[in-house]
Amino acid sequence: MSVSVQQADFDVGAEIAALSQGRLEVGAVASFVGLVRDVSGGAEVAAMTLEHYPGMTERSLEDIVGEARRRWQLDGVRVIHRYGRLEPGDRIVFVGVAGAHRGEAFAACEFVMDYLKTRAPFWKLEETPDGAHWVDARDSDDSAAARWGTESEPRPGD
Amino acid sequence: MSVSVQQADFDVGAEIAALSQGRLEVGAVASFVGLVRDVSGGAEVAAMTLEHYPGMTERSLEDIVGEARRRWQLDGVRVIHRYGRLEPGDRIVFVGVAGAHRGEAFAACEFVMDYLKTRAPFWKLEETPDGAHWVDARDSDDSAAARWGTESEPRPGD
Amino acid sequence: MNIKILYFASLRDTVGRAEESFVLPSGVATVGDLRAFLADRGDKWDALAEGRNVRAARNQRMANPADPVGPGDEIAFFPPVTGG
Amino acid sequence: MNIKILYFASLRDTVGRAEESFVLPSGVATVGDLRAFLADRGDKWDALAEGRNVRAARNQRMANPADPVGPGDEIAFFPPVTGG
Repeated sequence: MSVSVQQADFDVGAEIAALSQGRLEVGAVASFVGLVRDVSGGAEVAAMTLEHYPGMTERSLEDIVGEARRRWQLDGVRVIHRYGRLEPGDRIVFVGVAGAHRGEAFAACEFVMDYLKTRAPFWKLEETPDGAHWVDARDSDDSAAARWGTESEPRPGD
Repeated sequence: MSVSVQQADFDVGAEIAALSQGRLEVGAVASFVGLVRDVSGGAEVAAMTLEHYPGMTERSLEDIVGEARRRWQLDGVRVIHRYGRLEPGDRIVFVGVAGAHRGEAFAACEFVMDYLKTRAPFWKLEETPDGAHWVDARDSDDSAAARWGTESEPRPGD
Repeated sequence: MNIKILYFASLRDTVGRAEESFVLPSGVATVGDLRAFLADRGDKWDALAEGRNVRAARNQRMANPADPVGPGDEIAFFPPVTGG
Repeated sequence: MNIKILYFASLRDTVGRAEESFVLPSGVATVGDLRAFLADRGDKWDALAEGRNVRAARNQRMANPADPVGPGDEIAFFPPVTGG
């Protein structure tokens, strides 16, 4: 199973090891861990709640992984995204990519993260000293995804 | 200590966790694990021995890390490179980079790997069914390092 | 001609509901039509008006305004995503 | 005017030694001079001849042919690196 959407934390070392376990053709595993920061847009963050769209989340992550596997020759891809209440320092997301060579593994890992940021239906509600508020999408995420040269997320009515 | 050159294996999960431990400003950890493959240039590999230049190895890895920290705003960098006899599936190298945002972490992690491949004094002796032979440097590694826009490794007499 | 409509995150908070069962009126043939129809409810539903930064999905895939809406569909509206 | 010279990997195997203590002859002022002097030993030392793919380090940093060599230096010759 290459995609998991879950409340529970995950074991980064075990996930990275699993990507090459018993696959002696793998020479490179690139990975990424995203964490809750204690600041966001200058404000102090006490905690956040990640909401998602069950069903669509899994589907969109699987689409992203499928697109990466079409673009690069890969031996394995693993995506884990948490939802629910998380505190600063908590892990949010893991993306790991295994391949023969490092160039493909790095490119595919960054590609999956850029797309996940713009296409996977997650929303962050941050708790700050001023109260809880929904995080606005960052333009830099759209432009990071756009540099991969496919259409950006469609916007009805825009 | 950000650089280790050692015979012993390492704990990838612990190294990645250490990069953000107690640092709530870290939002992104990009990492890379390089492994011994069972094929190299079409030939089957039973094992390899990594030779290095003690003293210069540590110094060159520290130079690479220092250069990455000058180029990007990073919260932590960790490099571990093994030497000695290794078999297919064994880990060779780990590079982990922590930062506030993923773009910097990915770029710095790939930068360190590209430079390590062309500037750190390691040499691979592969054992194949035809006997042991030293691995030739790959041109693609030089070009991967060159795209970062600094001089390539100097070549006396070339 | 029943469909299910879902709302997420800040948009759900604004319109005050997470989902509704909806009978497609005649003249509502696309995702864009549906969005305009809902915005016409007025008041808090103005959050769906043209120009507001709202995304849509049809049957759990990102949708364009021109995408058709048919019986049994699950249509979702939400703000731009902020995962990872 | 003693220096230490180190050889690594395939180059060490070819020249048959890992290191040597070396008294700098007059006229050998740079890394390039030293390499040419060693290549002139002939036979297996041809592995250091101009045109061969050999890298050098002076005091544990990558060196260019024009870099000076002085007393107490540690000079290393080796093939292109293949780590990672």
